[in-house]
Amino acid sequence: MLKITLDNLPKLLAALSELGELQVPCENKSGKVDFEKWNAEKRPRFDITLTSKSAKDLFFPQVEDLLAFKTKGKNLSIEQIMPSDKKVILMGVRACDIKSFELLDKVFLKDPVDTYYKARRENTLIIGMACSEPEETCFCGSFGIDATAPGGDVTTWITKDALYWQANTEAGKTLTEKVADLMEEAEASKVEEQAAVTKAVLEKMPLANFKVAGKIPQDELKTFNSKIWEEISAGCLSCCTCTYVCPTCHCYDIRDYAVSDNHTERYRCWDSCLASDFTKMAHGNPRKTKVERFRQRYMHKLVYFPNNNEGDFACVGCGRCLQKCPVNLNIVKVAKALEVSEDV
Amino acid sequence: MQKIGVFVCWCGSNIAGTVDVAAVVEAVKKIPDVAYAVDYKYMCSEEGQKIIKDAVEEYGLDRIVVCSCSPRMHEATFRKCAESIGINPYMVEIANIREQCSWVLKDVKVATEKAIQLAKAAIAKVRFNNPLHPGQSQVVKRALVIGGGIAGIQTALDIADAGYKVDILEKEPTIGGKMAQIDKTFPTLDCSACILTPKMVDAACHENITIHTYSDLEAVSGYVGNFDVTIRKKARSVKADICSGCGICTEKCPARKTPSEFDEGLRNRGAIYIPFAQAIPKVPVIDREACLKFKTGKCGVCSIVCPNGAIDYTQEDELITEKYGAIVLATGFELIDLENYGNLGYGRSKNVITSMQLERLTNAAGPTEGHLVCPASGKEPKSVVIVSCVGSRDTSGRGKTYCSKVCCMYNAKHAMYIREKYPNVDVTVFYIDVRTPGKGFDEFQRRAVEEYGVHYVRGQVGKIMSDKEGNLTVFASDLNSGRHLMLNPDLVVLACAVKPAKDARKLASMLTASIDTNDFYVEAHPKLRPVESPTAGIFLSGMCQGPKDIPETVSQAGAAAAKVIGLLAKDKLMTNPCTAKCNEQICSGCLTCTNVCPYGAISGVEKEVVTLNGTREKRVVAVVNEALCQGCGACTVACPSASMDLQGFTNKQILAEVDALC
Amino acid sequence: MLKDAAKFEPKIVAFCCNWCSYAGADGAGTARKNYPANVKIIKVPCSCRVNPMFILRAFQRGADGVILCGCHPGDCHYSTGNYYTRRRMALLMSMLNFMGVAEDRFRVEWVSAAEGAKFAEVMNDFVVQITALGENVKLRDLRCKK
Amino acid sequence: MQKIAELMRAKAVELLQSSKAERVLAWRAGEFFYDNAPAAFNDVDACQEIVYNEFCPANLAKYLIEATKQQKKTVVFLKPCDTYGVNQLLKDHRIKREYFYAVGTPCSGMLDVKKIKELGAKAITQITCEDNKVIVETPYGTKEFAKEEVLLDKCMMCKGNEYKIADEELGEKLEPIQFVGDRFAAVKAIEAMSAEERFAFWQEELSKCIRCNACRDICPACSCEQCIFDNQEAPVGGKAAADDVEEQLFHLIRAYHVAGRCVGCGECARVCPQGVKLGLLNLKFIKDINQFYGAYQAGEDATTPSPLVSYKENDPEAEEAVQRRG
Repeated sequence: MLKITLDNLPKLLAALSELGELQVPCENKSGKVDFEKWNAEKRPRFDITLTSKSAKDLFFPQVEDLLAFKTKGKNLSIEQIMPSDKKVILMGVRACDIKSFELLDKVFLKDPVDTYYKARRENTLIIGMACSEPEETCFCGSFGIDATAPGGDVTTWITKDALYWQANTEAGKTLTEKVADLMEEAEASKVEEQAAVTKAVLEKMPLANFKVAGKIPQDELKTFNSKIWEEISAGCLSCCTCTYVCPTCHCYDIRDYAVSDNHTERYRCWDSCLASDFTKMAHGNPRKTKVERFRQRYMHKLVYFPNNNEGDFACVGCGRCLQKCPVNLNIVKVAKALEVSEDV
Repeated sequence: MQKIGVFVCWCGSNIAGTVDVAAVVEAVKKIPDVAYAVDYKYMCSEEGQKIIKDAVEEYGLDRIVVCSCSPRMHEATFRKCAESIGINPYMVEIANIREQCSWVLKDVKVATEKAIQLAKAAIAKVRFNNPLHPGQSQVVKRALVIGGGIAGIQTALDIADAGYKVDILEKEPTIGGKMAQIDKTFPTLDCSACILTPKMVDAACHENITIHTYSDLEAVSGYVGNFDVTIRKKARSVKADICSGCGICTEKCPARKTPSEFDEGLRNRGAIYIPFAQAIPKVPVIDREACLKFKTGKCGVCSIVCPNGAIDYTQEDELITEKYGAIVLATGFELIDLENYGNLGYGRSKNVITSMQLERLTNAAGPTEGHLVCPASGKEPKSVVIVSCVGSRDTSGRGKTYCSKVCCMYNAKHAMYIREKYPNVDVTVFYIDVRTPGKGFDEFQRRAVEEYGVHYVRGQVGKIMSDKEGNLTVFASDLNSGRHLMLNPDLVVLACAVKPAKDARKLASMLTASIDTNDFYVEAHPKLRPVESPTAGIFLSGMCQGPKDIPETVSQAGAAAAKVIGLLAKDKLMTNPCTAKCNEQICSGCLTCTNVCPYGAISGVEKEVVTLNGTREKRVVAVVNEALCQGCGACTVACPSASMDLQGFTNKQILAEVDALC
Repeated sequence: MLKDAAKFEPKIVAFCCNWCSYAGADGAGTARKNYPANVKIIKVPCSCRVNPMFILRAFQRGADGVILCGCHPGDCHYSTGNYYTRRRMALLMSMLNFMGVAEDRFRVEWVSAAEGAKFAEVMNDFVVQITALGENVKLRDLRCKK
Repeated sequence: MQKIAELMRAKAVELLQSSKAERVLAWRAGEFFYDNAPAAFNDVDACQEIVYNEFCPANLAKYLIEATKQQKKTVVFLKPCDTYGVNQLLKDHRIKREYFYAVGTPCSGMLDVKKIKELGAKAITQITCEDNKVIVETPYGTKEFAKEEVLLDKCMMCKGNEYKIADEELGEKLEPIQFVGDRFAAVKAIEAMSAEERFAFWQEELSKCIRCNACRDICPACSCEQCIFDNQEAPVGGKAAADDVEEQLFHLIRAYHVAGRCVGCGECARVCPQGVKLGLLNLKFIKDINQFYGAYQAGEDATTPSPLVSYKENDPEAEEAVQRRG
């Protein structure tokens, strides 16, 4: 394990940014912290547990051009628009978000492979960061995630005075070699100490005992027909906030944009199963009502996804939806309702 | 796949002189969906139209773009042409490459480029055109004439003679208007009343004419062929059906402090009065603001003296509603206020009068029984000064910039009949120009100078002063000699400018008729449609459209009548199909649109609609009455959900044009 | 790919109401009152048909200036249309200003059917103004420049 | 506030039992003290779950659209500021008066958990409010804030304690938040910037937008059957901000669409997950409308037409109006 004092951290960041595009949580002008390309003027905010948006944006951006078709006379040409092949170093990712990459991989890297996602994913090196000050909305533990051991190509811990660094993968080791000069050897004891404190805090959190696995009936039809949906969805506004801040939601729509008479671009953009025009086809929308759409989102996260992915729920307990829902509806409420509901 | 034909017109050299029409044709041929493009010398000609028709047959065109002059010119022509070959007329778009291109640009390259762009925009729009079908509406065979002066009377008589019902609406207690006040008319000097009153009687007796005097227009809705009008018949306080018109009440009325409107304030009238002897109807009216009974509760003399018991103090305004197919505006004129012309002494000296007051002073039925006297002294004047263009042709901002047109002639008339009756009275006319175009007009004015010895001085009157004794001093300049003049006439007559009636603006907004900056009603076309308002079904007669003399007024009145007759002769009218249309599937029924519709054409109707989810639901949605909608599009922008769209100018069509031009 | 300022030819869209301003434009043509080819007219029945979104779309698609012409207030063929237009556009213009975009690139003018000369004058003036402002980049969808 | 919650439960039960209504719209407790959610209560038993405290900012008015569609007479608890939204929905004919029974619910200002967190309270386990003190418990210790520090922004622009529509009022009115200062101060600050600064400000703000549409979906003036942004036929962009311009246009059009109908409740800004200062756009329109066309408060009543569907003959011209702004 290596360490670097926080005073010298900018030097490490500078060195890393030489090796690739360094993305770290930064505060923008209006006070939101999100992953941004680092430069010497930007102050990283590793003290913030959760970025406003999840880290999935790096691999699955809100909007992404796919291809362009151009006509010249009667000839049509199609060009694929691939993401740039620049190396990205994504630093300061929490355990929950790192777990989300694993879940997204199951979607995008399965056959048929999403080449755009794959390109971005392969070009990115992940430096995880352990949590030390969890929020009351955190419930990654419910999914067996250890907030103090996030993984990634490299894992880091931040204490009062230093950043601790541990390479996990080959790529992580290669990276470490290039910046090791800036750091010194360190004992793991400080890190272990911190982890114990963090775990103790997590235990005091309201959601410490909230569990999903084994609690929610995985019988698709039964859960689907549960009586809870009508009532619990009543408050939902059908906005897409939860979807867009969720690190595991991955639906998108594909649209065309006419740049000019003979030039059209095809792009994809985030979409949400809560939107009334989601998967709308010529005959209309397959899920006509808010209840059906609301049910779809949670059935997918809590039932369909685990049933198709070795029991992995499509939730990592980051708590963003708990923080952001305009009307305080969230996956915890739904899961709890399903659990207590007698008819499932 | 659409098949668009593009037809580029040369308009002789009008377009082809500046636009390379062949290049336009070549450029549009490359655009997808353009199946055929050609240019021709005169597309609007029979031969040109044949080219279009042949191309439609040969290439199976379903949409037509004509690059030519303004659609205001020939859109109708090309629509008809399309219709004749079985294409819906609304599948035609015009690219205006003459007025907007060849006529405003000089460089051929630049003009050609712009022409191509305009053609592209028209092609982009026509792709989204849909066949539209005009609806039909019934025509109510009744006309309303607003204003009962000579213009209104003549219009009504002509319409009535053609066999159609016509109502005259007059705000004063009698019809007759300004012409009834005039003594004699130029250039023949025949008695105004002698030629007017028979017409008034004709109108009153005509079986097809109904006269509503002392009445106002309360509300108008509807559209050409189908106007719904509410008329407020103000309370006369006299039962018209019982009153014999004997006039005893008007003589006995003790409240005599109100200046007579008809006599231009030169004498007072009673609170109950008949404006003049030949008034129609000859039924008095109580001016409630002047009447002691109404003001104090005490009096009631008229009621006592009335032999028929016709006085009714409790009478109330009556609202009557009627349907009309056409409305004629004949609201006439009034004289401008002279408050901005304090330098001319009007209002300060009684001996400074307006021309209309002079008409009353010389009229045998007037306050002086036709004796010309100075109002202040009651004595015959020894010299009179007439000042032209008071408030006319005035660019200083005090008056009107236009020429009132009738003053030069009536000044000559006034001067002439003063000199005729009182040869010893000296008459001087100050003028800027003497304008006498008209049959026999110039001869008339020359007679004033040559036979009657009227002094015409080209020059302006700067100031008119009045001393304690009421003696007037006129300060003027003689432009021909360059001298300053100082005259001491006994009487000064101001030929003041005319202006449209006070309520012209209010009426215009009620009727959605256009008015110009001077409040004169605007005609649909200054040359080709001079008696029609741009608003269908509204026609113009007389001074309300612009200054004119009696012969012109009468001929315009006849012309307006002819147009009305033409309209009423139709059983049905085709309505404009470019109306608003509501997509009921997404209409939320907020009815914001109803607030901005000037025609009340939109209403909320509860009906079963198919929702976006394909389910059925009963809810209120906006429904457009196509017969009422005039297609302005105000609702389309007010609509928050874009469920309201305007046919012929849909969001898609306009945006296609935007995209094509950007 | 900013063009040379001297050669910059702005794209200008003019929305003209059918009854007054379009006729005014015809009047300019009839009287041979020249105005630059940059101005392209879109005919609408009334200025009140112009949705603020049309104006934004024009800017988005690359217009450097947008001008909306209607009958003088009080003279609207539909009697009240341009009164609504005036409010709508005042708020739009103010908001464009507030967002730091395009206020000067958008103008509302009342041109009557009789004012052919004024139409040409207004357009000449507007072209000068927009040319001086240069290319619209703030509200232009950058993809349109590809 | 606890007392009010009791009154609410009792009132809900009373109204359901007297068959004056079929269901009740109120708030239900969440996982934490601060995450109460709007909820429908269909029977007397369920009504016992009704909660009310300083964390019930959501306006229940918009749920009345559904009640109207279902023709179910619904009891709705409305804070004074919520009543403006109800009037606006009535004006827009989206709800019908016969389908709801409005109970005025006193409010002394709602608190912002985001502000509490921004002030350094992490891992909140309990929040208690005493008079003007807000006490926050965390594993790291107890924190105390003054109420003014942690009030929701929208409550800083409190419109007072009058109910603009109510069938009855619950208990005594509470003292409204006395807001001193100018509600347009932030708008004016932007107006005072140079055009370039304004542009930069909005670029920065709007680039944060993720187009979740929460601002639209919470808005009592946004109640269309189908929003233009969801309408492929409408002249606006699609669901995603495909680039900066579309973000600008989305926010401009959203604010424009509610101009004259926006009651100024501030919910759009409150619910933005990205903290975009989009409420300033709405406030700008309100300020302009007041200045150009005379003071107007949407939702004050259910009948006065909006300034954008009315006019005066002597309204200022667009250019004139913009210049007059300063």
